[in-house]
Amino acid sequence: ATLDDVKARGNLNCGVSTGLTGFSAPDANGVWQGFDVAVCRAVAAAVLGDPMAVEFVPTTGQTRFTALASGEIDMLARNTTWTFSRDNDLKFEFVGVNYYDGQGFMIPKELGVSSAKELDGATVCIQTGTTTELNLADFFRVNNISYEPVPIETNAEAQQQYLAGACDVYTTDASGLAATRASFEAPGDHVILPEIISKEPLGPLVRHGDNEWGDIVRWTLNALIAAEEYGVTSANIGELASAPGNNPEINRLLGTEGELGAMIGLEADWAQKAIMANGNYGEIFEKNIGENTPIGLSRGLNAQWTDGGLMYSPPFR
Amino acid sequence: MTTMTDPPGRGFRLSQLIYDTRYRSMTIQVVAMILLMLLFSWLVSNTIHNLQNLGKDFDFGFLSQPSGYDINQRLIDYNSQSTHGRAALVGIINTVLVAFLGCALATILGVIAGVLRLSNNWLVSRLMAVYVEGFRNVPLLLWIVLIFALMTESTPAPSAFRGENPDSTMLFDVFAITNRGVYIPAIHFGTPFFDNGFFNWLLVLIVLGASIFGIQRLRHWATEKQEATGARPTTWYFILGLLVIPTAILMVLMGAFWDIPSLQGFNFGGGIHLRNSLIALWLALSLYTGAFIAEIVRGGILAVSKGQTEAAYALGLRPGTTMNLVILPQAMRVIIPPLISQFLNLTKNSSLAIAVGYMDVRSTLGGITINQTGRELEGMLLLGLFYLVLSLLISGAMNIYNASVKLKER
Amino acid sequence: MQQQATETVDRSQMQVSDEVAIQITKMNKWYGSFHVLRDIDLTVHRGERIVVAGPSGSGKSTMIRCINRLEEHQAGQIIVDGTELGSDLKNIDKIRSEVGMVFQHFNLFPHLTILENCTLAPIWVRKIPKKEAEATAMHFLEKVKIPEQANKYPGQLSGGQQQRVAIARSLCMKPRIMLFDEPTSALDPEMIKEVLDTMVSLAEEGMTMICVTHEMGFAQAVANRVIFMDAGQIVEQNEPNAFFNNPQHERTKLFLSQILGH
Amino acid sequence: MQQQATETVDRSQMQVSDEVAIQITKMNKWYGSFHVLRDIDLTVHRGERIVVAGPSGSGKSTMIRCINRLEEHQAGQIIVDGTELGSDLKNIDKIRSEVGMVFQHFNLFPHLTILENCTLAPIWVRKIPKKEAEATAMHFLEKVKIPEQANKYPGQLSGGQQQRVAIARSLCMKPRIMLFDEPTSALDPEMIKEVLDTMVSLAEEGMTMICVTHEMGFAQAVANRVIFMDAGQIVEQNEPNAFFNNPQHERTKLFLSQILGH
Amino acid sequence: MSEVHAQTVAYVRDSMVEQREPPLSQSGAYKWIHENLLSSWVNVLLTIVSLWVIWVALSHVIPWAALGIWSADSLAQCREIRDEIYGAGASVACWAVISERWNQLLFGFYPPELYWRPVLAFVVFLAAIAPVLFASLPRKMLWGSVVAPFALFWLIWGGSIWMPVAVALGFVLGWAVLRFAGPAIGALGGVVLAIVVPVLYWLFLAGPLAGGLAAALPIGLEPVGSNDIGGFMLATIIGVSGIILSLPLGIVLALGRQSDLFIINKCSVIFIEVIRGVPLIVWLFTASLLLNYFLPPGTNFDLMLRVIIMVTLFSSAYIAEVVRGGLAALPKGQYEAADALGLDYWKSMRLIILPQALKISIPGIVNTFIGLFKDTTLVVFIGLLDPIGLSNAIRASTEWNGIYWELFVFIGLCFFVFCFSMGRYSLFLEKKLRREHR
Ligand SMILES: Nc1ncnc2c1ncn2[C@@H]1O[C@H](COP(=O)(O)OP(=O)(O)OP(=O)(O)O)[C@@H](O)[C@H]1O
Ligand SMILES: Nc1ncnc2c1ncn2[C@@H]1O[C@H](COP(=O)(O)OP(=O)(O)OP(=O)(O)O)[C@@H](O)[C@H]1O
Ligand SMILES: [Mg+2]
Ligand SMILES: [Mg+2]
Repeated sequence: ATLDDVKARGNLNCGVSTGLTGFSAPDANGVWQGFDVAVCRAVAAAVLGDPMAVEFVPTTGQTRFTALASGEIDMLARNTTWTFSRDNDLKFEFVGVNYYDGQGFMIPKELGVSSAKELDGATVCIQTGTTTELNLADFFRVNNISYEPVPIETNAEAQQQYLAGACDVYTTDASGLAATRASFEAPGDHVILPEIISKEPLGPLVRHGDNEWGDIVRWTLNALIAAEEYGVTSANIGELASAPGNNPEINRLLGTEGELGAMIGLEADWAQKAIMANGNYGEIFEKNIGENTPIGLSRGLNAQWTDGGLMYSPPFR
Repeated sequence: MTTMTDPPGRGFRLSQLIYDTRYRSMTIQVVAMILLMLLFSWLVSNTIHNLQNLGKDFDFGFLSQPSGYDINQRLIDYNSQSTHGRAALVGIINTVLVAFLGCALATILGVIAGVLRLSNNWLVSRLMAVYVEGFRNVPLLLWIVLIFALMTESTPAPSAFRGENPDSTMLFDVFAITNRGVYIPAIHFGTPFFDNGFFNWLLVLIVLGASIFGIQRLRHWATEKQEATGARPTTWYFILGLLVIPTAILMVLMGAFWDIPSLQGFNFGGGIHLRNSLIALWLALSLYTGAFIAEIVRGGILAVSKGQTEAAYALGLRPGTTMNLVILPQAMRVIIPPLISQFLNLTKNSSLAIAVGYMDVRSTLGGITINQTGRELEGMLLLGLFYLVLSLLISGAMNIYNASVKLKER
Repeated sequence: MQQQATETVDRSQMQVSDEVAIQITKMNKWYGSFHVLRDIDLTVHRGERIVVAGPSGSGKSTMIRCINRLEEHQAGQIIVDGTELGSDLKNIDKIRSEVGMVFQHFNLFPHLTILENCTLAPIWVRKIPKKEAEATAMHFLEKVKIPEQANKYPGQLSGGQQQRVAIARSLCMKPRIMLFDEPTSALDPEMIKEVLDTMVSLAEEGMTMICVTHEMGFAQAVANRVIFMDAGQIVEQNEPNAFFNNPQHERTKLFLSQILGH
Repeated sequence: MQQQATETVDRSQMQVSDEVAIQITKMNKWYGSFHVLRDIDLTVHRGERIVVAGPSGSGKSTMIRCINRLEEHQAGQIIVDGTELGSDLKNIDKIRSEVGMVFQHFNLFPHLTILENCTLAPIWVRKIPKKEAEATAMHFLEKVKIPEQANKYPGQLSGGQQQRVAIARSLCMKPRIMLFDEPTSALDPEMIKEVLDTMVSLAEEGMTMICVTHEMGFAQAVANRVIFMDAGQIVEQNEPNAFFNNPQHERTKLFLSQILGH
Repeated sequence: MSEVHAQTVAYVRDSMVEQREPPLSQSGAYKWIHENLLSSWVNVLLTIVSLWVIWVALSHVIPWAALGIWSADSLAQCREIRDEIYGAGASVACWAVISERWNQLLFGFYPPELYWRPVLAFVVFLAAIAPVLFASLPRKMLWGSVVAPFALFWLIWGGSIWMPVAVALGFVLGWAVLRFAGPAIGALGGVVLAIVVPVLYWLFLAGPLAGGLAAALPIGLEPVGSNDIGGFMLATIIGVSGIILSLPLGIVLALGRQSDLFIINKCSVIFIEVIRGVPLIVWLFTASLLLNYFLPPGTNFDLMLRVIIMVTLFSSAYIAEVVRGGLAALPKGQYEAADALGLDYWKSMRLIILPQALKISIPGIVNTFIGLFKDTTLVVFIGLLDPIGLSNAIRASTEWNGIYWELFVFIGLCFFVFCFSMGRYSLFLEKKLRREHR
């Protein structure tokens, strides 16, 4: 089973994107950083007790599924949209959603476009190898307007093409648009159109058939989300863990009460370690892509359900 | 003839399988064959097993399912509701197109650079050396990306053509060079003979072909005249007339009119759009391969010994005539075989189209289709087969040519 | 050496006119800073047959290559048939089509048949109709005794045959002067004779010839002047008998003793 | 021709035994459909020195190459030293290591020193210890008078020296029969003598030799039989004096007149 | 008309003309310029055009590159500094990305404190390849070349020293079988046995042996995973191991293609043509997407290893053609002489033919290597972080998001320097070989 393999190996093989601003990228020291990376670290911390015991395997849009199917990686935490066919036809198991995204459009302000419906005849830069091009084709077909797709392999090229005016519009997931815009010299000259033409729930996935492992990854993600909900942060977790409080849910989450850890074959303090790795979901968000980072994404749909968002962890009991 | 080298009477011995030249080769081949078969069956059984484990099958049915994605550059009808098979076909045509254009331009560039590199102008020959070495020693992928970016950076966006006093204007009012590609006028027919546009163009092609045939006859006649009288009659205006007039008449009859590109909405509309991805890939492939061809051409010309030039000069032939009649025909024999293998390389390298988003067969069948359907095995197999067939066709042509120009020796 | 071949030459038939065919005055040439030809003075009259001899590297080839501008001279004057060789392209073309040249390594065009080799220049330079050019070519091929090879390619011929084709090719341009640069030195002994025979018959017809060669038998039999070069200059010249039997200059003596003692 | 070299040979020393070294019966060979060797019959006794002559293309080389199976014959029998040459690899190996061969173009191994050239086969085929092989090699190199070159590479030697090394290399395998295929025809005249001398001394020691050569002086002095081939068959054979002075067959006469008149 | 000797002026030179300097117009800068730049109007035109081209290129690139900013933490900071110094919007390079990330471009994520290992490995590699490339070095050094691959492997990936030693032992075993058992059972049998025994050893014995030794005597370096290897180091490793590993296979294929055994010949031809007929990128996708299908269920190894296997197969087809050229260039006499001395096929190949053929092939092999080295950039499409892949990853970091040309220029320059010098070397070698053959 995957869990045993990971334990025997002593590290987690986690597939990430070869580079997506805010989600996964190596820093100057070669340490991978980002929103997706944090999920991997949390799982590693939960399973092995060491958030650094992760071997990051960069994957492209083309190679990611094969890498997972062949067992080269234990889990894939790469902006991958959860779709019916990927779940069933490709035989994977999405364990949850760590970011609710949607495909949007970015366009220079000076073109004076305020709605995607006005894009008739526009040249659209898209990143290939994802669901993006399918959504785009559907959107324009349904609205019966024409467009000229310019497929681009990497974000860097797309950015360069867009800035040079080789395409009028750049479309990719809204988070990517925000990240791209943040890197412009004059971000204010570009607007992201209000239309979000697709649902892109991004989440980690594992192979079909190894449900124990799937559960571990699923509940690690849930633990991060729940921790935010309960106000467990990396700052107060030590305190909360050493002295069990009066919130039984927190106690169960942190392993001070109940046997949840044993049920998924981990130590009792697995969630505690997972949260300590990078903080809770909110902290991870703020640190990597939140409003105080250059990328500056607002929580939006990714806020806790209590705040009107969609982040909702099933109960720990 | 009978083999009598073995003494009769002694029967077959097992050791002969190894020590007798007649059986030995059989033994080795049979063993090799068996090993090979074993290897193959091992691979195949592994594949079957693995497919089973993954719950997949081996099925080309996906080719007839709708693809769901759009392709910007297509020479045949296609939309996102067409099948994956059709998408593959669009890709194949695009691959062939860029390979063909690339081979043509690379040859031209290579010949020019190769000849100029031998120029006695120091500056020019140095410059060509820089070109050749620069392109040969940097990965093609980098060049493709760089040229693509350079083209977008150095040409104006369509928006620059807009407004009262636009930053850019169209070349001769008919060509628009933008960072999305080059827009050139197209010809449309107002009173076409056939409803299907294809047949109209076919008709034009036929007439054009007939004109070219006429020109061939004319030139043949001129050659005969030259052989008879020594002087070659001036024929270029006949040739020009023959080339232009019949086609022009046909076009007028069909009510041909220019469709000149003009700014419409976000983009230029009308005319023919040569996309930047095509141009960049085309240029990069041509420049890169051209650098190799330049070396081949240079080598070919150098291989024709200096004595040949001198002999031609001594006979009073002018340098131009010498080049055409003496040097090039000989250099050709040296140049063509490696040239063809460069064509092969270019064709294979066109699979890097992915870097600029040119939708060749690697990007459609081998890219998006595989990605959307998860049919890696089938897709890669088809892709490999396509390239293999293309390569074999090209190298087959090379062998025929080689055989036909072989120098007669004693 | 092939003296037997040339013994039959009837020298009295070979006439020399007063007309000057080539006039070289104070010609100098450098390769870089190396002074290859130094103050060459030479007058060749129409009908003269001149043999140039000299040690290797003495500049013999360079000198005759200057005469049809395969090499450029840097100082002095070369007048061929009344036309001065300068940088004027027209003059160069004119002279080249009047001066035939035969090389050591034949330099036939391997991609053309023998006949095409011979008709190429007449057709393209002299603008002669093909039929006519072919007739001329066949005439000269017969003269060099290989008409039957006309449709073969050079690669299919022996060295001697190739050299004879090279001579025929030059003759097809109806040159008034022929230059030979060691025409026999790349040939096997049996083949030398056939080429020399051809050259002798040319001489008998009164062709003006300058011939760089080491075939002293040929020189004695055919030449009416032998020029000896060394270190880029003409050291001695004389009519053959005097030259061979009574050399004056030290270097000539040394050279002859080596060549003949061989 | 190098007759002076071979005049000193003392023919009485060269003994011919009754033992048969090579027995060729009705041997035939085709290249494709071209019949190169036709019904060759030849018996060579131990100690015999046979010279094979004949016009170019007559199949001389092919015949001796058949003897150590560099070419395969298609019909007939070749028995060398009692072993029949067939498709049995062991026999082929056995015969090859007993028959030495010297080629026209030496075919020394340019990447090995002279000594290594000589020790290679003894070490790898005969499995002789390296020391011993080197001693033998030096012995034979001394015999061919170039021991001082042992550590040079073939490229550094003259043609004659190279050919002598090639002979020494063959001898190091202690062959009982030596085949020579025009060993001197790629050499300059000065070098021919030194190689012939080596061969003569070999002959004096009683080596069985078959030698394709045009050196008639050598044939006259050393051979005890001359075989004349034409068009793939043995046309005439005789002892040298009779062969040269009194050829019987028309072709032989023609051939000898060409060769000797040369 | 006059008689033969009428004009013959007998002439003897009394004083020899001394060597003179050429006239001024014929030497020096004037002549050089005249001849090389202005000899005809076409030439003048060409000169002007060339000067214009050079001017256009340099006037854009030089200021951009030379004024570039070398120290900054991020693109934004770079832009601030630029605005300060040159005013807003000036076009200057931001080389800071190189000065901050050059080590990643060269070594990938290899731990910086261990950089000495790849560097040392590179030096060892140069030392090992030197005796192969430069014939003047003592032949004894070739033994070093034989051992080097194992040392290189150990240096780069680290881990226990006993693993490479155990693997190397397999080769020794094969050699020993060939040497000692070969004579007893015949050449062919020897060869077969020399292949079978080591393979069995590697399959069943090598692992436990290495494990045992490691337990008994733990010597080792800190292991570094393939995932940490990237940048030019990755390109070099793939290129070098591709070429070196493909040599044996390439030689076998070349021999196969020369063989007159029908099946073997045809198999080699088919293999070579199929490999060469399909683009490398397709093979790389095969390595990354399909190789797992072909191997027994559950086998799973490193993508880098898979790529090396694929690249090895790929380059073996090209090497085979190069070696075939070398084999064909050998005069037939060498084969015949070896036969005549009684050497069997394998011995004559090993001792006579291959040493010479390979020597002739070295320039071709070097050229193949250059091509392969350039082609390693394609691994970016399957997610390996080669220099180009790393440049994408660097751009994905928030600091450097948006930077473009500088990374490409740096990578291009590195490739150029490397490939150009290799190319010069192979040219030098070709010339030398041609000289030696004259
Ligand atoms: N292209 C060249 N560049 C420099 N030096 C040259 C060139 N061609 C010839 N030389 C030198 O000029 C000198 C004269 O050469 P030339 O070929 O005229 O001699 P030659 O008398 O014809 O000798 P040979 O009998 O060997 O043909 C020689 O020293 C030669 O090395
Ligand atoms: N490999 C081959 N394939 C076809 N024909 C061949 C081959 N080798 C030789 N021949 C032909 O076989 C005939 C005999 O050749 P061989 O070399 O034995 O002649 P030779 O008597 O040794 O001539 P030479 O004196 O020129 O060496 C010749 O006609 C030759 O063209
Ligand atoms: Mg000369
Ligand atoms: Mg022969």
